[in-house]
Amino acid sequence: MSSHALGDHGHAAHAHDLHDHAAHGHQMSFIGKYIFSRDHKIIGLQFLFSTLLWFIVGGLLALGIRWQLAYPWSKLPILGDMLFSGEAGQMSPEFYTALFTMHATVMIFLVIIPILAGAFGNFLIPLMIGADDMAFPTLNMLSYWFMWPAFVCFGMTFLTAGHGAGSGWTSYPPLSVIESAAPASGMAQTWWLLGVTFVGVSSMLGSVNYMTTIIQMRAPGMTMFRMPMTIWGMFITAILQAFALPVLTAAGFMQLLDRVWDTGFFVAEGATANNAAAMSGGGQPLLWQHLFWFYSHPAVYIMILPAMGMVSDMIACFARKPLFGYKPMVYSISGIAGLGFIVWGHHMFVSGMNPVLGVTFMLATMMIALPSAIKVFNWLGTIWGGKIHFTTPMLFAVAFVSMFIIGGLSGIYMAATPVDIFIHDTYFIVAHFHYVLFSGTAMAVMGAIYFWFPKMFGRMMHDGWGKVHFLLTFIFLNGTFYPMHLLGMVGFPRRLADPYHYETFAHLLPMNQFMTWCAIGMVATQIIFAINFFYSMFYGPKAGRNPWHANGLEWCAPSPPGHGNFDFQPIVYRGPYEYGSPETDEDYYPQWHPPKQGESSGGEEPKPH
Amino acid sequence: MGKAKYWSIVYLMVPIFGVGLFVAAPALRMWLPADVSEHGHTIDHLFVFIMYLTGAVFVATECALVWYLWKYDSKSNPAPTKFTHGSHSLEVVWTILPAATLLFIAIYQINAWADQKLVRRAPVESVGPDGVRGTADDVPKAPIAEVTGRQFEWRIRYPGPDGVLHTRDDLLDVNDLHIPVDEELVLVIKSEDVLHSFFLPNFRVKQDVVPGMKQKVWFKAVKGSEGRSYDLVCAELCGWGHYKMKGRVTVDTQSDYRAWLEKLSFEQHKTSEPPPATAEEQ
Amino acid sequence: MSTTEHAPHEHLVLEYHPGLPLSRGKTIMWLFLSTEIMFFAALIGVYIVIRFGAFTWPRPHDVHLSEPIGAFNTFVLICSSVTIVLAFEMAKANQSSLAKIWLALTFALGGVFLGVKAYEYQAKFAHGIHPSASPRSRLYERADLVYAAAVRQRLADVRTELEKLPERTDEQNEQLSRTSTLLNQFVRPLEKKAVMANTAAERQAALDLLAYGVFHAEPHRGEADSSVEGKKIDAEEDRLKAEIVAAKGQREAIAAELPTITDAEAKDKKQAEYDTLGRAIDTEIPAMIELLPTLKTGLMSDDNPDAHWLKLPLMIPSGNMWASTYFLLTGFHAIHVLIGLIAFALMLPMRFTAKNAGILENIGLYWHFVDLVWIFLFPLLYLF
Amino acid sequence: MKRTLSKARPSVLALVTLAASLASLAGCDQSSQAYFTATSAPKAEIQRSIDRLDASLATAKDEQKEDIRTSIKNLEEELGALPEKQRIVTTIVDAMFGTPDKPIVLSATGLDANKIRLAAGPTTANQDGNTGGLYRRHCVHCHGVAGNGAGPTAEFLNPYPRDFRHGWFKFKSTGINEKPTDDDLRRILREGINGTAMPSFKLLPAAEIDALVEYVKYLSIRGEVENTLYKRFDDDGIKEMLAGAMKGGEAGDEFRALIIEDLLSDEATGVMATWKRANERIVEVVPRPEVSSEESIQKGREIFYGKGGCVQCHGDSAMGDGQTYYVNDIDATRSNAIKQLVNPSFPMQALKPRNLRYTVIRGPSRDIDLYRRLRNGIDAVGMPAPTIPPEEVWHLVDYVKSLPYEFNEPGPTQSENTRAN
Repeated sequence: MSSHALGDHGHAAHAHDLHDHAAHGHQMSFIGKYIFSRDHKIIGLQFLFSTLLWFIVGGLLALGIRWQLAYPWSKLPILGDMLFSGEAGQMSPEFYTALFTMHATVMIFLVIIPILAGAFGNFLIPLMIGADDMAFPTLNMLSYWFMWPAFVCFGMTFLTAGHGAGSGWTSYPPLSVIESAAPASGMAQTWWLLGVTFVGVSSMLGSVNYMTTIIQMRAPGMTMFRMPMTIWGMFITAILQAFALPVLTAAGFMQLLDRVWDTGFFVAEGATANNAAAMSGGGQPLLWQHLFWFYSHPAVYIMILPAMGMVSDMIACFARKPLFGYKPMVYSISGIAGLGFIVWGHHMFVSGMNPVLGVTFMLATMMIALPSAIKVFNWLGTIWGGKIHFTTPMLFAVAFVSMFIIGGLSGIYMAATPVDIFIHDTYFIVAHFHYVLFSGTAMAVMGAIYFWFPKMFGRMMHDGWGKVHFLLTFIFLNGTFYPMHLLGMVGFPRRLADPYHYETFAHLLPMNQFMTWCAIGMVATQIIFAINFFYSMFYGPKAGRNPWHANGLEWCAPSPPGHGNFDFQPIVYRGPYEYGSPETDEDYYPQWHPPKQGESSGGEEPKPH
Repeated sequence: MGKAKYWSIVYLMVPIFGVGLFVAAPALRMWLPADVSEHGHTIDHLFVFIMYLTGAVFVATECALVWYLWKYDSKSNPAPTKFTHGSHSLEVVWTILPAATLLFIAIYQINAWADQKLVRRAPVESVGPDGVRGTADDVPKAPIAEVTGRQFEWRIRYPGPDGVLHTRDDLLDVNDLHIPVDEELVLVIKSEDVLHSFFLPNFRVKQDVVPGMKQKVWFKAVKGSEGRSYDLVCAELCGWGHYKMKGRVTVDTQSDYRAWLEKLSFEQHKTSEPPPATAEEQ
Repeated sequence: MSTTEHAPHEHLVLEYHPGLPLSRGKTIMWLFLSTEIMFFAALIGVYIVIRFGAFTWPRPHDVHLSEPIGAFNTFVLICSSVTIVLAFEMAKANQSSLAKIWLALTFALGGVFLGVKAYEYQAKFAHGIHPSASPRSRLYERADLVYAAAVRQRLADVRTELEKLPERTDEQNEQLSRTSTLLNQFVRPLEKKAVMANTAAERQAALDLLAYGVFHAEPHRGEADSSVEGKKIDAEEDRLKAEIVAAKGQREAIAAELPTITDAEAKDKKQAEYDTLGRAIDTEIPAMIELLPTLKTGLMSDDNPDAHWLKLPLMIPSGNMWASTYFLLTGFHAIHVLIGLIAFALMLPMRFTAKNAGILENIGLYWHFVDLVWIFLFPLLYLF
Repeated sequence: MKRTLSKARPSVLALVTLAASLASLAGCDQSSQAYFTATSAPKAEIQRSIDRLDASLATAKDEQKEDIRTSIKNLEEELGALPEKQRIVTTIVDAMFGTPDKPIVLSATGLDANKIRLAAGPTTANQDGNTGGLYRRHCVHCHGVAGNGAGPTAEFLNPYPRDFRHGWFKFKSTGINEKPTDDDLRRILREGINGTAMPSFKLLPAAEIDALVEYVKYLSIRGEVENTLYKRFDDDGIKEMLAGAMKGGEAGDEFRALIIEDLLSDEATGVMATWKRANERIVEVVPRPEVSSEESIQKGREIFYGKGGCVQCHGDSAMGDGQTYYVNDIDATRSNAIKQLVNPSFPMQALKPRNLRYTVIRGPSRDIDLYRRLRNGIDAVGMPAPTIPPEEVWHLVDYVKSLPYEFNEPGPTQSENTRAN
């Protein structure tokens, strides 16, 4: 599989130079190059395109939810006549349950987790640590290809009776186990579980590979404490995935067995719904919740730690200043990971779990807010006294910080057990996790796409349109999600197809209509992004190796990097954030530049090669 | 690019509208719903306390962010003013301060939590021989009703004259729970099929109902709430008809409450009915 | 652009910073095994939670679990761990053929393990202990009316099936009469007794007797329990014998009365009564008495021939959850063993040298892990 | 009836038929919105039904096979004649009753147009939570737009939701084969039906419940008329009447009035007549015999296991295991092929007698409700009335009510619930 790694020359005039780089040296068929590629960059891009595609699906599902909340039981635009001819085009209630279930499922399992770990993890890890590829390229390829059965399974949930799995993304039994409990608890739920299992296998294959790569394949001189925060984020994420995910996989198998063979792990004795035959044997419904959250709480860190890492890199780069408190940042990421394993119970304060356990979980949960606080202060410290360039990625990165403050602070309300009694399962929670996941992670992801786009495709994205995209997204997302806090304060519950039955919530309809129009605006705004993305891919200005004058090792490789990534042996001389260092005249000091006049920036001497 | 720093204003909008919306919220009727329970004010107090605390942190950090962005943009600050990798003492300060605050919040509220959820703090009929409340020999207060969640309604069972649930004289009703005012009361909640959640927004009560488990909730409706009805909401996804699980809690005076039970009992046991009114008579 | 231009050259073989003193293969194997640990930790955790959450748990004996067989399997697996190490040692010493022999032996031991496991599963299935079956398994949690009705229905089904046969062998005729006896003399009377009982204790006694007669599960309710039920059966025998005596007396009375009756209709009635009593004395009650010793050993016990074809519902408290967890844990373990065997089979044609011994070491690590899981499972399932 | 029809001269009839077919073409277009017609896509449904029966042939017992073959044959005939029938019947029904969204309330039905207006049509919510289109908001996803019990959710429910078009209602105070009173329907709406997916709508304002009751009656009458027209389509002389009814203007009105008069107001079976007389057919409740409840229960038990014959279906243990029809309750009562138009594509459901030991009694559970049910039997599912004197029914009521408590054995509760004590 050896081929030439090429610089910026030779094929520069060709519009498809990415293709040529990969093809050079070996004549590979299209399938070999792009479908069964073992090159981490291609796999990363495969993940990127797949997840962005699913992002559209997830967004449209969200619009379906918003439509019902704004105009309950009115005819669903466009799709109504097609899907619900039996009831005059209005959405059926089980379709609504399927909508929010699949919105969450798609966004979490098919967008956020794979776009962070799969797309950026794959693309960036070897480049940023100076490796020619992942430790096990074939395994890496498999980790992508295990996503496809998952895509198919999740797709199948829509096609089976009931229009999709409808037990919520948490799939709480008995609703998810007793087949006749709801239309959506039939085959759709089985497909859903299979989908989650495949995602689990994919993530497991990816994460052990990432860990091995990061542990064993760093460039000479790249000590653990010279790794960029992105890599730290990916590394800790991989650890979380490797240790938490098997638990969900096991639980998923058990739920599958409950459904297929009535093993009854998660169903209480005699449980029945809709006049089905009663279950024999006495399992425990809460057991699923424990197992599920044992994975899914760490999963929320899986969904944010890499984003935090990427934001740190972007902020340091565009503030032209070293990251404030690099080591505390590393420790806080690790702290989040460690504490992340012992706080799952805060999702279950009112679930019927022993309230004494609730107190311990509350204490642990309060403590996990701490590392997040430290990170925010450190980002502020980085910006402080910097030389800030307001580029599109920087705008998104700062938006991440600004929004993460909201998402983080609203978490404290939920950690407080008595307050959680009231706000649990209300829109306050919905506001909280959308601030963390959409306003947080998705902002970071968009920033990262603008930031690393030149490395991926060798061309720059349009900055002006990027800023328009940013501004509109930023305004609309706050319009959509911020009022959810207020709804939550009234007690407005999640997952209700028609909350306006209740006198307490009837007056919230106009606010929901406002939010819905903001959401529609937000989705529409992404069209700008899509056009910018594809236009720039082919016609954007050439980027060169290091368009942002950044320090990371990935910027010394050609853009896009050829097979084997580097055209010279990278040797790391210093940490990744030496911006504005007095040791050099420029305002940046890349990791691979040898020290001037024999000065050493610390760390051990690289071995000669 | 001298105008680049005006981008900071975008971020300035966050604290302005963020705080503004909360200030305007009561006027929009978007605040915690009226509290008619005795313990609810503790939860509300904690909520508001955390709100002010986080509000202050929110405004401070967002303003700091905007101020730094404004001040240190690349045009107004062509040479970076600082070259620093961090400050150990600052890290210590901003580790310890939030840690202390968070711990304070955690410990501050333990009692409120225990009062509402710990079964040994549930109302008792009488304290046991050892004279200490919250020990095993207490006589727990008998539940005034059992509420069963089922797809998709709340079935309510009053114990009837003998005061014991699940006997032949039980009185059955659906969705319409009546409770006496100004009395510590215990409800048994359970589920017939899948998970539900017993949520009374106005009483600040929420408890998931799990099949196979019998749980207790307890609260007291304050004076002044009698004669009014409050929503009983299902707050845990229970299937396609989740939104249909609307119940109602009506707070009655003691005499009204007894009259209500009488009426229920009469309805249950009556053996004749007046002939139905014809359409014209209605 | 700050990077200097480099001349194109062949794909670089990059050098790396020293990481852990392990090969990449071994690193990833250790990491993979740590995810496997979490996987089995979840499964075992579920077992522990469910077992200690249950109000009772069947003893190994109740569910036909044999400790010696389990112990033998444990021994087999430990031996296989030794052989795989020996295979690795031989490979390191460049003795490929010896390595292959040890590898083949490991494969064989793994096969033996799975064979024994299959035998054990078969024994469970034969006794009606499945993970479950829709809509209900054959295992019932309590001796209640639901259980009694299930036994009655099963017997009725068997009888209907036998009756529907166009022609029956002698054996089938025997089965038919036996089924009818059980249904009419044993199950229905007890069920009826339970339904008509005036007190809860009376009802429970009838149902307990029914469940005991079918199968002696011994829930941890107290040691004396089974003998209590046994005594009830003895008492039942005494009662039946007394009934015969009483019936005989009654019949004699009728016989004495018969000649004196002149009215034809009344005479027919008396005659019918006389015949009924005769049938009861000659066949029905003796059939029940004959049934009693069988019930004492339990219809569904191993030494009862009915066990194999009647397939009655069994009352094993927590038996369903026992079966669910047992098959879950051993099943996933067996799948892991199977994967190991496939890996061995793929490696058998290889030539082992010190160079590629690493792959043998890695698969050995995996095999040790599988072994270790069993070391946890054996005491959990068979001994405690 | 024949007398009435013979008045019409053949030549006039021919003209009328021609005009009606032309008019109906336009009518067809109007009703092309499939969800308005009670017989939505009947062709496909009949075809699916045939397919299903075909498939069941393979596994059916010998004695059932003949029945199944007959059913298939009938259905195939039905399928052939369907399009023409459907066109005519739909046009007439729409002209008489409007569509469920835009109902026309005939004075002959005695329904209240104002109430129906509140319930019909698309949901319109305003800020105070007051709505129009109540039926769409609360009912349609199970009972379907036309009240055919085939909304999108219906297929998943056990038992299937009621198809109003047959005019069968299980829980009512009137006798067997009678229509329910308004109060009966109101009670079902308010209390829900325990043991089914029908929830309680108790908290809706009384006016909204009344509106829904009225609308259910409207859908039921409309559907029954439609069914009647289908059923008697080929009867002698009726064709001419139908053709007349398809005319526009006053002539058509006259014919439609004829239909109402002749077909639907028949004292014994006419749709309008049965609804109107419901209040007069309420079953009398005799006074409760004055015995202690224990004694009454004991007597009830004797009846249950003895002359009441209850045990035959409800089983030795009263757990409803006596017998089971593996057909759904709609199939069980279908008497001719046209009834196959009811959800034929739904899978079979077991029609089981109730497990009386279970704490839930299906349907309203006041003493008086149980009395009436035990006195009359239950429509549409074939529960017969026991042949016992009226006052003894009270013993049976007492016994049935005591059954769940007789074996009051709550299952074990979960160990984690330390709160339960």
